[in-house]
Amino acid sequence: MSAQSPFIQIKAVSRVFNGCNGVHDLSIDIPRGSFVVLLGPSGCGKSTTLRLIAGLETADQGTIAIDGKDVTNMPPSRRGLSMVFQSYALFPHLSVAENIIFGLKVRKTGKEEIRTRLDDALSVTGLAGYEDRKPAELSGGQRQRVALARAIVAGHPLCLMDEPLSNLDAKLRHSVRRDIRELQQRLGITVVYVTHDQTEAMSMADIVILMKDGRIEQAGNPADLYLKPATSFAAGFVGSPPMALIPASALPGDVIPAGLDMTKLTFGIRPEDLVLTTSADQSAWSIAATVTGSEFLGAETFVSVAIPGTEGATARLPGQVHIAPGTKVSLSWAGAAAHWFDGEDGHRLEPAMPRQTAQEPNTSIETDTAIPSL
Amino acid sequence: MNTAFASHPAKRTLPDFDKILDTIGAWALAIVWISPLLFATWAALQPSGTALGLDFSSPLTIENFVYVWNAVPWAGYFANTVVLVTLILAGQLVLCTLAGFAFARFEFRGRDTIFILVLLQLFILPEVLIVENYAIVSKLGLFDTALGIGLPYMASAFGIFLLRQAFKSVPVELEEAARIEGCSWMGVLWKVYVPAAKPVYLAYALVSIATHWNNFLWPLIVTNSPDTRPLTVGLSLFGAPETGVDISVISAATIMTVAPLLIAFLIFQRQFIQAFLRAGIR
Amino acid sequence: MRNIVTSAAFAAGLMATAASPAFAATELTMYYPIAVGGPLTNVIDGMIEGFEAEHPDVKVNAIYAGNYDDTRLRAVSALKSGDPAQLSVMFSIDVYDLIEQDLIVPFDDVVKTAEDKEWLKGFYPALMANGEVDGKTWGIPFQRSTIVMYYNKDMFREAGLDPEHAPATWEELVSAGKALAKDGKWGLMVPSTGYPYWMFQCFAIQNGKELMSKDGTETYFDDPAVVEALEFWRGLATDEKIMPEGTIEWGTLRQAFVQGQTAMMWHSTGNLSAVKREAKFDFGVAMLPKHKKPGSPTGGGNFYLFKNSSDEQKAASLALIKYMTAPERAAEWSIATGYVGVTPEAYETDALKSYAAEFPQAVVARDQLEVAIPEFSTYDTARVREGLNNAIQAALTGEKSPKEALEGAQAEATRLLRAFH
Amino acid sequence: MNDMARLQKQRLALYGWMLVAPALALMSLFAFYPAIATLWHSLFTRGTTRRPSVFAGFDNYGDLFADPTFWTVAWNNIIYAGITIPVSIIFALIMALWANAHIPARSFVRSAYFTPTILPMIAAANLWLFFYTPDLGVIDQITGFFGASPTNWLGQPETALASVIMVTIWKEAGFFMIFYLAALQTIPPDLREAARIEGAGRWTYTRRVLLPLLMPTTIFVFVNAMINSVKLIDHLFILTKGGPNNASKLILYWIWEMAFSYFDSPHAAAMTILVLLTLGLVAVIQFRLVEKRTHYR
Repeated sequence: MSAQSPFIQIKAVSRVFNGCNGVHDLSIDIPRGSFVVLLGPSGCGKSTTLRLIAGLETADQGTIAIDGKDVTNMPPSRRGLSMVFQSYALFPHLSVAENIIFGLKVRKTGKEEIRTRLDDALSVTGLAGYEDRKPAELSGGQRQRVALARAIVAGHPLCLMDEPLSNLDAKLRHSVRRDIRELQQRLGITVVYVTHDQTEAMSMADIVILMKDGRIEQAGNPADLYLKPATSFAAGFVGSPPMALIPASALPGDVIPAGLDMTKLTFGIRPEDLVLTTSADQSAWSIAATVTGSEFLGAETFVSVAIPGTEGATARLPGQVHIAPGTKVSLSWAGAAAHWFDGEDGHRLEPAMPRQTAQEPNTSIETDTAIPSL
Repeated sequence: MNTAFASHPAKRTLPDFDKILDTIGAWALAIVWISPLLFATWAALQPSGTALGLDFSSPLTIENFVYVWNAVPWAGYFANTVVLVTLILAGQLVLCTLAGFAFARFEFRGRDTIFILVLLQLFILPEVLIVENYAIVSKLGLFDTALGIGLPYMASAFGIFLLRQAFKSVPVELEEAARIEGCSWMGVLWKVYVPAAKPVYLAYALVSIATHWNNFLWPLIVTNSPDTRPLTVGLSLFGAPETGVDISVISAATIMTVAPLLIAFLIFQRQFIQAFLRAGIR
Repeated sequence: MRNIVTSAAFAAGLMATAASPAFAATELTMYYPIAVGGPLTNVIDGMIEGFEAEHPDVKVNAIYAGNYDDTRLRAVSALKSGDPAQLSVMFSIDVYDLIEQDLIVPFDDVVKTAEDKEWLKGFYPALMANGEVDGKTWGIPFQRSTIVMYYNKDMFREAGLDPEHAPATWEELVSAGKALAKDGKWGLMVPSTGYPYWMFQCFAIQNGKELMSKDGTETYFDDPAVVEALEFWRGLATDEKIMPEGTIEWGTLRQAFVQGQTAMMWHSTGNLSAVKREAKFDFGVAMLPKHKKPGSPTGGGNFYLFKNSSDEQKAASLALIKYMTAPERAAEWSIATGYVGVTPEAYETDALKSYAAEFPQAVVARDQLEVAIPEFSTYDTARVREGLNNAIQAALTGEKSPKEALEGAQAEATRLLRAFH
Repeated sequence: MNDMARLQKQRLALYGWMLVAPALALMSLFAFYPAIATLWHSLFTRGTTRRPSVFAGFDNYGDLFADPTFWTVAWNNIIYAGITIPVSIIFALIMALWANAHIPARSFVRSAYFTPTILPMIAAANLWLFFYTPDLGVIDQITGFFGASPTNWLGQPETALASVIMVTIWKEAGFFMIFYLAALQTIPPDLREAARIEGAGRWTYTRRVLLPLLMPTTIFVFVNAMINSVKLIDHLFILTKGGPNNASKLILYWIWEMAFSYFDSPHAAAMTILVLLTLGLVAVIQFRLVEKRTHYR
């Protein structure tokens, strides 16, 4: 197998259910050993894509190949993969051990081998000692690990995960995220992972495939998605708080790069790239805004502002910042930080020459003294 | 499988043999199961004395229906049956709700013992206690009344059991929320538990109606007058095995008896089944 | 409804104990079964209306109570819970049990006038036989039948037999049966579920032996003539092949006959009206064939008077029974059902005369009464009967030999009846 | 404080009793009291005009055990239960799986399965009586079409009980199907998919996952079916009257005969008590089992 040939190759696959929630003409290549996250809002087709790979759905059109083998019409059991369900899909009447070795028993694996593999899986997932419990007697995190153990016990090179963390609390989610990533790397398996949580995607993935309405919006490594969102949708979906998207019509004309049609243009700016100043000194490079609230998170403060004619924006400021709601501020940014999107189809526009800003704005708000509390 | 399976479009590459087999099997069994009724319908439309010939060329007739209709005051019997079934159901719903609620949500001494007693009642066959029950109904002065027919069936162990299970599966948080809002116990029952168990009620109602619509012997024994007797008594007039039965007439009478129920079931079939499905009776 | 009934009855009782001379309005509750398929409640209701018109001081609640078994259950339930019921139509053969259970009173206690005594003598003696125990009359015949042979004249013609001459002896029966049994059709069917003992009585009496003593305390199941009778019955299927093997279903036999599956059937006269309505061919009705002698048992329901009713009620009940067995009603009932008119006078009515003229089959049962015997009935009758039924069925289905089966039934009957000698 | 809590508890107990009371009263009136009365009656001889009823202790029970019919009837009922219960449960399960599958005209299929349930038993028996008619009946016409010779279904000891069993199964399976259908809906589709991924075929999934998960339903249905196997005798009155030669006689029919045909209520009462004891015992065991098996939910 050559290094270039993808481990999973989805070619022009479509699957439509009564006109909704399907996928359309989807093509994805997934390299061996990678951790791929299918990301998107609910109904975007990410789960369908996963189920198509699993064989729980059959494609209407197109082909799917795993490890060079056309599996388009193969039942799930012959595709050599395992799966972790959102609900974990543990068999409530079986013990932890029985759940884990369910598939091995179905495939009539030898007793000895089952024992060894079970012990492995138990120790890898830290479940040793829980073998005889029923799922109902486990905590959510433990159940999640049983599902994980069941997925890895067979030693399949591919593991599909459908929002496996969504039923865990925030703290646990964070640690399990790391565990899964570690496990994947240790076992050298390929993971296709579905989530709607962009933090999960960004923190775990080698490749993020962002989907919308059954189509791929953008695929790439997390940094690409963050730094160069291909569409305004990707820009808004990835990153928290999300990138502010402001119709160019609300901007002072000077900031519009040459060659772009300001009547159908969207301007995007990440919260950390926004600069707030309290002075009334509106320049040609800044926008007037009103503070509507602020959230203090310890290391940083999110300040949300209202901009007339837009949905508003959030600025990420370091440290603790007090700004009373209602305070008039002006917003500015470094020219290179600006993202530009087509106002109609949302795709990214790269201005040939970003217009030169007059000067790098002074970081005029740096400490909590800069703006007097009102 | 989920709904995805229901609606797959034309371009499936492989025929689904399982599904074809399922369909054939399901249909074959359905036809076998319904065929006695289909045959009865056919027999009812045949002149007496030829029905068993299965001669499909013979002309159909409604004479049996006319004969049966004129022989018995069906309208009155129908009304009696509706009253009876409604009364029994109403009684069952009230009594079983209260008792089921108590068993599901109250702690009291002797509860488990009583519950076992209730389950035991499932096994006490009213059919053999007819003489005793007759005496009781008679002593209560309820002889020849709809209440007299219905009373022995109202404390239904089956109903209590079903509702207890249903109430037990209602999250306690709902009840607590209602009580914080100031609901009394009855208010909690009425506003939280009863709505939550609605599918169970529907399912139970279907079973109860079907059972009591078709009950014969007990109503016959504890009634005297055409003012109280149900449809099945009318039916029994045509099925007198002492001299033999006319298949066409008995079929017509049978269809006449079950038709209202059958039509209701066919119309509300989806709702009924859905009710059962949502009831999640286990 | 019931409260009115009760209070009225109560009032009547009060007045009776107060020795009121006035003949107060009397309430009667009567149960009756419908034993023949069809809506005959209308006929009964009509009779009751006629009676009430003639006796305005009596109010009758005539209650349809299902089949014979349901009616017995109904009556027993009512009487045991102290509910008032004054009379009922029940199986004629329940008489010993009803006496044993102390539920009924003999008519001799109620019949006071010479005219009434004369009335008692007006019935066909064969029909009275079942109701007479220990020299008293406990039951008055109402819906009574004998067993007759129905035959399909068309099939007789096809087989080259004389359609006007039904087999009159066992030998003729067998030879006719052989001529008729072909093309998947049978020559003869004698039902053997429901009332096997009843049909068996035919064979036994024709072979010269009754099954029980007149006082209902002895049975003769193991008599050689009786065993021979059962062997003959079984032989119709196994040796002569004119009848299907195994038991033959009582309830569906009529349908089999009217659809031409069998050329002859033995069945109750109570079926006559139904056969007449359903048969699409020319059929005849004949007396059963004889062997050593002719004969058939009677069957059906009698009127009984319950205990625990006032003298007025008993008198009113008697009046009602007299009304319902009067020639006109007996004729009407006979025409409606096929049952035998219970008195000779019934056959003198215009209605029955003209009916018999156009439908001569209707008088066959009556003619057969000459040679009829009482239906099988003993003390503990249902149990004894059940033993006999099982023996007959065991023999017919080949589980046991007729001799073995009947000996077993006899032993059981002897054991059960020992207490009543 | 402590008093308040106790008071509260007592009040709840009182409420509980009040809620149960109406149902309990009716049950006592129409089930428990008659059952106890029956027990009492079973200890006396049959009273007739010649011999008044006297206390007999357990003689009536002894008579029953000595009666060969008792053993025939008990054995018949065991066969009847032993066949109707598992077969109707299996049919019900198959029906439920099909009625739950996505097949064309599913509504029709569901209705067809369920319809026999709403027919009066008496009417159903009358119809079946004609199906069983030798030669002429629908069953013989169909088997005759395939060259089989006519069978006297109800008229021979070998087939009579089986024929009765058929009717019961036909009547019951659709009813039990409903419960399975409801239970199937509560099983998350995930489980089936997980099993598929693990390579479990239809049969393995059914056997290793579905059946264990449906166990509580099966127990519930089983109890019902068991009660019915004693209770459902209406059709006997029409179909065979227990014949030929007791070949299809069931316990309750026999009790009925004793009580209302033989006028022998003491023996009927004794038999009733035996049935109640047996059923009650099984009920208690079953109930324990149900509680245990449903723990994981």
